Amino acid sequence: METAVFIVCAAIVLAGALGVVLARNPVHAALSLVGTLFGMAVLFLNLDAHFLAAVQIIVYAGAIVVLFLFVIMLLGVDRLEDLSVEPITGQRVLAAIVGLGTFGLAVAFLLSSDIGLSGTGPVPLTLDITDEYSNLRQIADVLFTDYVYAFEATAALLTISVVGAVVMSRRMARGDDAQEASGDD
Amino acid sequence: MVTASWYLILAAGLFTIGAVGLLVRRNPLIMFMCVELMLNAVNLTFITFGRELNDIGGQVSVFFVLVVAAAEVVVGLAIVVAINRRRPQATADDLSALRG
Amino acid sequence: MSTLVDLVWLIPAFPLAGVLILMALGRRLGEPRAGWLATAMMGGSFLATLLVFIGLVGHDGDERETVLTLFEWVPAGKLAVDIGFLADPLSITMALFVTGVGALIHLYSIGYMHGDEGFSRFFIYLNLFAFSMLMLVLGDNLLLTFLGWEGVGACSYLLISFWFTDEANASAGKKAFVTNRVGDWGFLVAMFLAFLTFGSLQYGEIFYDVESHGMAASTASAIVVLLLVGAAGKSAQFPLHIWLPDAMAGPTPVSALIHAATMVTAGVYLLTRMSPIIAEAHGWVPDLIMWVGLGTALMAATIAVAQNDIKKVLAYSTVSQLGFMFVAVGTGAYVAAIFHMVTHAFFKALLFLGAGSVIHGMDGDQDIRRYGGLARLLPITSMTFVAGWLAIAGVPPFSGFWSKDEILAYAYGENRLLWVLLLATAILTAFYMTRLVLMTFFGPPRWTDQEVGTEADEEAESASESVPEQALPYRHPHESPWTMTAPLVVLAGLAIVAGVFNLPFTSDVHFLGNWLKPSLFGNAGHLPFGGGTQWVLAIVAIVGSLGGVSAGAAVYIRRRIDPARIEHPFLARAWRIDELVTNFMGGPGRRAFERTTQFDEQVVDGAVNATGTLIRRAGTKLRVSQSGLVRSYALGIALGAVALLVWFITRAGL
Amino acid sequence: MVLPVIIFLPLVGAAAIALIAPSRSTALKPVAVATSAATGALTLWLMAAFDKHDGDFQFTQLTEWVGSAGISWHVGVDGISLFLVVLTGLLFPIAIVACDPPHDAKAYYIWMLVLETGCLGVFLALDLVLFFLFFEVVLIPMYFLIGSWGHENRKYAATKFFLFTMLGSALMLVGMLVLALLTARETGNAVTFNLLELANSAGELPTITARWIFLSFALAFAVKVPMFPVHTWLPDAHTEAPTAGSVILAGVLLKLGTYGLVRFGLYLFPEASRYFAPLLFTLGVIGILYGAVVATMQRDLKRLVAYSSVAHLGFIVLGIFSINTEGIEGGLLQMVNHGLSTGALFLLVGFIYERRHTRQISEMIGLQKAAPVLAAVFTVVMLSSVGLPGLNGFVGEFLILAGAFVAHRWWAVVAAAGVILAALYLLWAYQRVFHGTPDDANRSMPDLNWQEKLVMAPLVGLIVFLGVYPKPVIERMEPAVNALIEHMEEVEGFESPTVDDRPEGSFEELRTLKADYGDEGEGH
Amino acid sequence: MFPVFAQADIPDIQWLPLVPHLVMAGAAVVLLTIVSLAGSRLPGWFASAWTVAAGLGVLATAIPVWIRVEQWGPHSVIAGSIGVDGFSVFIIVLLACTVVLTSLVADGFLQREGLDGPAFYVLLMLSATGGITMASANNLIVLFLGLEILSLAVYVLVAMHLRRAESQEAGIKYFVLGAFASAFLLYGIALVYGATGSLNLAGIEGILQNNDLSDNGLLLAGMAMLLVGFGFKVAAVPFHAWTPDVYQGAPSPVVSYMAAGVKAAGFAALLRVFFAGFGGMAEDWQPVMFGLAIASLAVGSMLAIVQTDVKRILAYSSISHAGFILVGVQAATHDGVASVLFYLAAYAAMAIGSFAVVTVVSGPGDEGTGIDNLRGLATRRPLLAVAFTVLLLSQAGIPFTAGFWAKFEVISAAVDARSFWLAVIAMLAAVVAAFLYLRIVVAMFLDAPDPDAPRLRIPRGPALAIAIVVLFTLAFGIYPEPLLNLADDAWLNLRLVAH
Repeated sequence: METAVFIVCAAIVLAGALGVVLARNPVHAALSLVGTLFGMAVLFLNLDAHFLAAVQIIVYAGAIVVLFLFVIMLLGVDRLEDLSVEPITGQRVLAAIVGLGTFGLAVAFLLSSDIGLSGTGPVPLTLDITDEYSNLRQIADVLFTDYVYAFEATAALLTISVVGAVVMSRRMARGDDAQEASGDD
Repeated sequence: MVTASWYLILAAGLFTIGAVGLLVRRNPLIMFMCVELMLNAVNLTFITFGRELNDIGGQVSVFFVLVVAAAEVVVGLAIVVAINRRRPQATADDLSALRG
Repeated sequence: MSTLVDLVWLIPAFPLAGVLILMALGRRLGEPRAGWLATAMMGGSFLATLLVFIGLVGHDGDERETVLTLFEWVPAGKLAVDIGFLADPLSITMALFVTGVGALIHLYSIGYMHGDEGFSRFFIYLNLFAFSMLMLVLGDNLLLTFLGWEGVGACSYLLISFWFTDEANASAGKKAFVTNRVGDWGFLVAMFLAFLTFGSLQYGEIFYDVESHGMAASTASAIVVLLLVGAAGKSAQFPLHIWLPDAMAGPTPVSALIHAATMVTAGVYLLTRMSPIIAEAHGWVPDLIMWVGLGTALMAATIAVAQNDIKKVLAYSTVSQLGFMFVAVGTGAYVAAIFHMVTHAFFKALLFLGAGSVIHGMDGDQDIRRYGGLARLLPITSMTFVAGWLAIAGVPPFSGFWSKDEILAYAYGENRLLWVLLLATAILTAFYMTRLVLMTFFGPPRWTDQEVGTEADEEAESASESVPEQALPYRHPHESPWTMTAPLVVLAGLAIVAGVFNLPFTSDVHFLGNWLKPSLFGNAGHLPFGGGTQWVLAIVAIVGSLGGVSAGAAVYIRRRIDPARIEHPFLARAWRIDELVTNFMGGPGRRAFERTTQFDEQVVDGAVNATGTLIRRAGTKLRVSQSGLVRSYALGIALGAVALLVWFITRAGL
Repeated sequence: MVLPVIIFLPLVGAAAIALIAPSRSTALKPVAVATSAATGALTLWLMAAFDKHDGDFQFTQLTEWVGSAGISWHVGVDGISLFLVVLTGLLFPIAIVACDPPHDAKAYYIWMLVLETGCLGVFLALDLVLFFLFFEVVLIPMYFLIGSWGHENRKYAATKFFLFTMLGSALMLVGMLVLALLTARETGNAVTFNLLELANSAGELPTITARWIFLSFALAFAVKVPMFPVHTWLPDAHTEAPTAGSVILAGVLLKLGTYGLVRFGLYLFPEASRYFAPLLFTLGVIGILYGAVVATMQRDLKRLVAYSSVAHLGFIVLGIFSINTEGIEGGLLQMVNHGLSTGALFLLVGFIYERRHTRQISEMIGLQKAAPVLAAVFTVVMLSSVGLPGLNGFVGEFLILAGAFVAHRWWAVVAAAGVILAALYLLWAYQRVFHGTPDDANRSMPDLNWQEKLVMAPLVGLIVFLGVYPKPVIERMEPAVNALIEHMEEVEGFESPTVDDRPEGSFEELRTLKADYGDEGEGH
Repeated sequence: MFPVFAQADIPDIQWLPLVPHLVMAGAAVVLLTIVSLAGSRLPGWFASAWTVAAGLGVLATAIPVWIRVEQWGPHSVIAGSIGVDGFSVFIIVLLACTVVLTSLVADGFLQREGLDGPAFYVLLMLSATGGITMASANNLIVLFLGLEILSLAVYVLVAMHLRRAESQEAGIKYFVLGAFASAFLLYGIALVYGATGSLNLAGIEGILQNNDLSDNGLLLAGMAMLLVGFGFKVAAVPFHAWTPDVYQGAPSPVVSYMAAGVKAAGFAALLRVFFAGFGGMAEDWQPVMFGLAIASLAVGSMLAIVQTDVKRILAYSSISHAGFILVGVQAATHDGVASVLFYLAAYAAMAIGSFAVVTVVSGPGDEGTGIDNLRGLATRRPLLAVAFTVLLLSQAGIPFTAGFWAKFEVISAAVDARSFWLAVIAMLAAVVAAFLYLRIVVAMFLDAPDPDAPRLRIPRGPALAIAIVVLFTLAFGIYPEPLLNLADDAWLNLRLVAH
């Protein structure tokens, strides 16, 4: 059962990813990204990360991708990107090398070594996943105790993004139009 | 039975696709999406390890990654919007005034 | 110890004082007082020398070396050199004629340099020269001698290029200095070797060391040969003789004092001084000295035959006579060498001063082809000149005969061939001196003058073939002032009688020989034959010189042979040696220098600048990578990541 | 203590000048002259107070400075550095008096005085890092002096000078660190850059390491000296520098290199300096001949003098690496001599330049007619530079060659030929510039004025004095030099090449001796 | 059972060590609030002054923390996620100073460029907070968050000069590459987590001490990925390419913060992870640092000498400086880290000062950053020229400047670690780099000013900042002892971070 789910979802995930990379129209890319995210969410369920599966859907599909689409619409970036030509010489060849390199090496590393050094001695794990409590509660516990600093730090992160968005979207008071005009051509 | 390796390899593949995508696409938005792909791959890795280690830390990390991803996207899109106000339809390659 | 000898420091002190005073207020003194001051200083120096001489004579025969140390000069490590004077027969003999002749020439110069704007400067140089020469002679160690050695060189440089506005004089001076430096190189290395061998440069210590411990013949030979290089440079021996003829560019008193009487004899002095080392050297070393001397003597004599510049003739004869002295040194006849040095100093100085007087009278013209018949007009000059001529020609009883005869005798004792050649040289000497005298003072004048215009003209026709220019130059010869003639007379007197210093008849009248004995440490050679042979040799020599004289008369008065056949251009051009050297220096030598300079600019410095440009180039190349395209930057990062992964996978041992 | 005062007095003067208001610009030069002169006076006092029998460091001052890195403020003077200090104290006032800057006088004097502080610091420092700091910081004032007040091509020359010398010292810094850290590791003591302590533990390091370190030092100093083939910054720097700059550059800065070779090369690396002596010897000899040959062909008078420096410094290197008393003392003496005579030469060339506005030999002729006094002074200086006995140049040269001959015979024989070439290029130059009949351009050239005579007087005086009576200098050097050699011998256990002792003798003893023999050879 | 569990993991929070963090972050938020409430009624200098105050506040609060560290020794708070030790305090102080000086530099600039408003200062302080977090993070996720906070704010700061196309171009480039690089970093964290099962640096170190993971692929791959991320932040070749473009495009004050603060934070994180975490595996990563160092030195110096824009020149020189710092890192010793800290402090001073000068000289529109704009500065503004010269010489490592001691310490660390050739190469690179500083000096002193150059206004803020850094440079150039000891102590504690 798990195997089947994995295979299907893996297929979806990869298909979506390839869609993002290959779609000439940004809108399509965004939609195939959604596909990937869904597949990912299911895989999370597969791995008993129920809470995160939900968050994945809400935050990613619900917020991020929508944001993408908004921006696409806002800017009217519907011009199709011509993927048949690559202006930078050698970019794709090297990119391919990078791809093969990264993937190949990563796989090599992954398969070469066992996770969490089982057998190489005790690992001081303080946060065992127990079956007594829900996944949500366990995360909550950790989040508000050991990771409370990180949790608070996210506040700074979000503040920055808000301020940043404001700063960047502010229209310059004077002489801006001229700037734009010059910028356009 | 699916071993952890499968998930990890899948994640690696996803990460690679994201990286390559960022290298080959010119549209900034799609480049961001590729970054999102890479982050997702990392998330998958985290959760897989978390399960293998029977450690909740992996999942918690993913939670934070999600937040970071969201914040990043906001800032990134804000910059793109600002640029497009000046130069609509600008691709990544168009922005090469600074060089040398 | 007699206090008189301790006055030796006075001898150089006088001229030095002269230099300082003249430098301070020479301009203010002006002419002629500056000249008189300088002359007075030389006179004082001469008197001091006499006092020391008397003091020495007072000493017992074997205790005639006294060293007076003033102060430490270079006390460094094992090397300890003092400013100290060695008063011994040899040095005092030298000092005597240096100061004596020097004083006379100073006196002469007052008249000769009359009206020259550099009058006081001239006497500064002259006094400075005298000082250096005396340091050379009186120094009690090689280094001090070298100080004088270089000092006289510098002074001769300054004096040759005294009339510096003329490029020729300037380069003549430079040539003299540089050529001398070549010799000095030998002297330097010889000193290093001596220092290495004896740990000292003081004559006393060196000789004591040699005497007590002896020394390796090879080392001795090396030292002597190197000293010979130095001596050849200073005494104008082949092949370093080329500077002396050019040195005649200087004022004539300079030629007389420096390039005839004193400085050029320094080489002979040095070798004589180092006789103990020569004694230790291999047998071939003295022979080398001997043959160098002979070769030089013969060559210079042949050249002198064909010269037309009165001073050039005398210059080459000087070279030739120095060759005689070297032969003497080579044959171990140190006494003869010094003897000839003294006599030569007298008559050669006389000849030069006479020539100067002639030139003075002929308004600076030096070409004997435009002389002639001057005897009547320059009586004193001509009379004294004749005395000098007979002396150098070796006609008894003039001084030259005695000294030259002694050298010939030793040559005979050494090697027959040597003797023959040397005799030939003597004959040649008589010949070309005769030529000089006849063409200058006798025969028809080859110049015109108001008073003697007509006769001069027609006689001119007869003589015109020996004159390149058809138009006869206008001259009105006149005798020189007394300041110039007086020294001539004195010198003439000396040139005539100087022979008595060292008569060969018995060892008692062999004054100079006995006098010098202590300074030679028994290294003086001895004639391997008795008085009889000596008489024969003497007669042969006399006949030879008279033959030479008469031959000269035959050619230049009766015109039995066309002089042009004798005065061969090859000889006139001094065997082309000078040209060879000049061509080499101007040709390959200069090119090599230029090559080196180019090498410095293009290769050495080029490499430096090349490195700079190379780095710049690399930078410009690298700039391309900075394309401004964000995706290629990302690619760089990704490739970097791959590279890192590869590294770490090697670490993982996969 | 007096040494810090000597070192920092010029700096104080510089500060004072910096504070002078632009309105009172006339006060600039007096202040500069006063400070440098006061410093000079102090150095003279130092020489007077110096104990000439003591081969050890005197007036030493040692206080911790950067303790954590083992760096201390450690200054002191011995016979080796004494006269370089005096030379510095002497040349700076002369250079400052001699020439006025055409513009920006304030900055000019500030830089000159900073430069003096730097030079004095180098000679007096007894801590490697302290030495390095001064050694390096000297570059900056010199850079600005050349760059701001130099001639046409000054930017190039200044930059070349800066980078070239910095390259050398960059590696030396690594060398110093390696030396200090590895020595500390070998001995187990704390890290220290104190020269004396390092010297005491010299020989602790592995031979190969020591040799590498020595090379890094030697390179830095070789560039500064400069030795063939790293000399090419010198002609440019000299030619472009203002007169005072050239004087200081030739008189003092070049000595930093040779001084370093003695103080750090020989003292810290006895074995290595002996091992590499042939190399440096050869380079020295090449420098002597090469510099002379290239000098002969120069068309620019200043360039000619610059190349003559290459030749002279070659002699000094030769002396230093003969590693015996005569050679080293000759080298040290020659440092002073070269400072005097070449400094004087540059001054004279500068005077000529001020009058004729050219350095091209071809454009000058017959100057002796126009300016006899200038010509006379030039002659004396030139002869001293040629190495005429009786003038200072000779004594040093002779000692060097004698020492070198004792150590490595054939090199010395070749090097001695350098004296011929020296005569050649200088006399030829003199002939072309001063002899001959002057043309219109040169006929009207004014002679030295009283100020210039005043400046030249002490130089000429010293040139003569040191030629006739160098003993005061030599006897103060000797103990230090002997100490150095003993140090090398005991560390390295080698015999300094020197002449073996011979019996003292004199004519009297000779006479008695011959009396014993009974005068044979006097037969017949 | 449940209550037991509940109270089991409530960590006891010792607040004192966190005060600096809170002050910095809080100041930012409060400033934001005040300005949004009070609006335009506030004087122009308010935000700047506020930031300065905040920075000084952080400095003040850092002192008790330091004392506490001296007393208790290094320890960690909040369940070991925050390390409290000399190292972190050192970096915190450094960042605080950077913030103060940057806001001084920015004063006047913002008005000149019409960028007034609190945004700049808010982002500056938040970014600094991120840096502080990175420096003291003892947990990889916390460290990652800190890095993101730092970066996000800087992305905005770089792009915020909306009138300059270059500014936004720089922003987008920095953002894309930054996100890319941090994705790698994150992947690295994940892999390390997988290998060791722990995100806590102290824990990781413990595990590495107890177990032999020397050939664990996950761990090694993780280290590789982490290095990519950090290499990007500190601008080490080959992850440097963004630096020149971003430095040139970004507003000059921002650049001074980036060069000083961001680089420092990046190196802080690098040291944290690789010493506190992977100290045991030094022989694995040392060679990598070696390579990165050489590449950065070579590329940085060689590209710098062919530039004509001062900001670009300084950007490339910052790359070669990164190479120098990596030389110290490579030593992987006590002295190494100390030298790095010293270098960071010295470099911060030079960089802020240099870019402050550029800020002043560049003129309206932040356009005049060409080297020609400096021609004859010595005659136009002597003091400014002299100050800039001091800073440049310090960058070149000339004696009696802090820069010399920085190089001295780094090289001596390398020598002590017996990597002689690296030391030699580094010094050679320094000589090459010296050429470009000379070029600027030549322009300022030896070139004539163009007559129609406008008269330079030097606002109070930048003037003050420049004065401070120049004094710092000279003071510690002449007597570096205190700073050296500080750096020394800072390292001593790092290694002993309690679990």
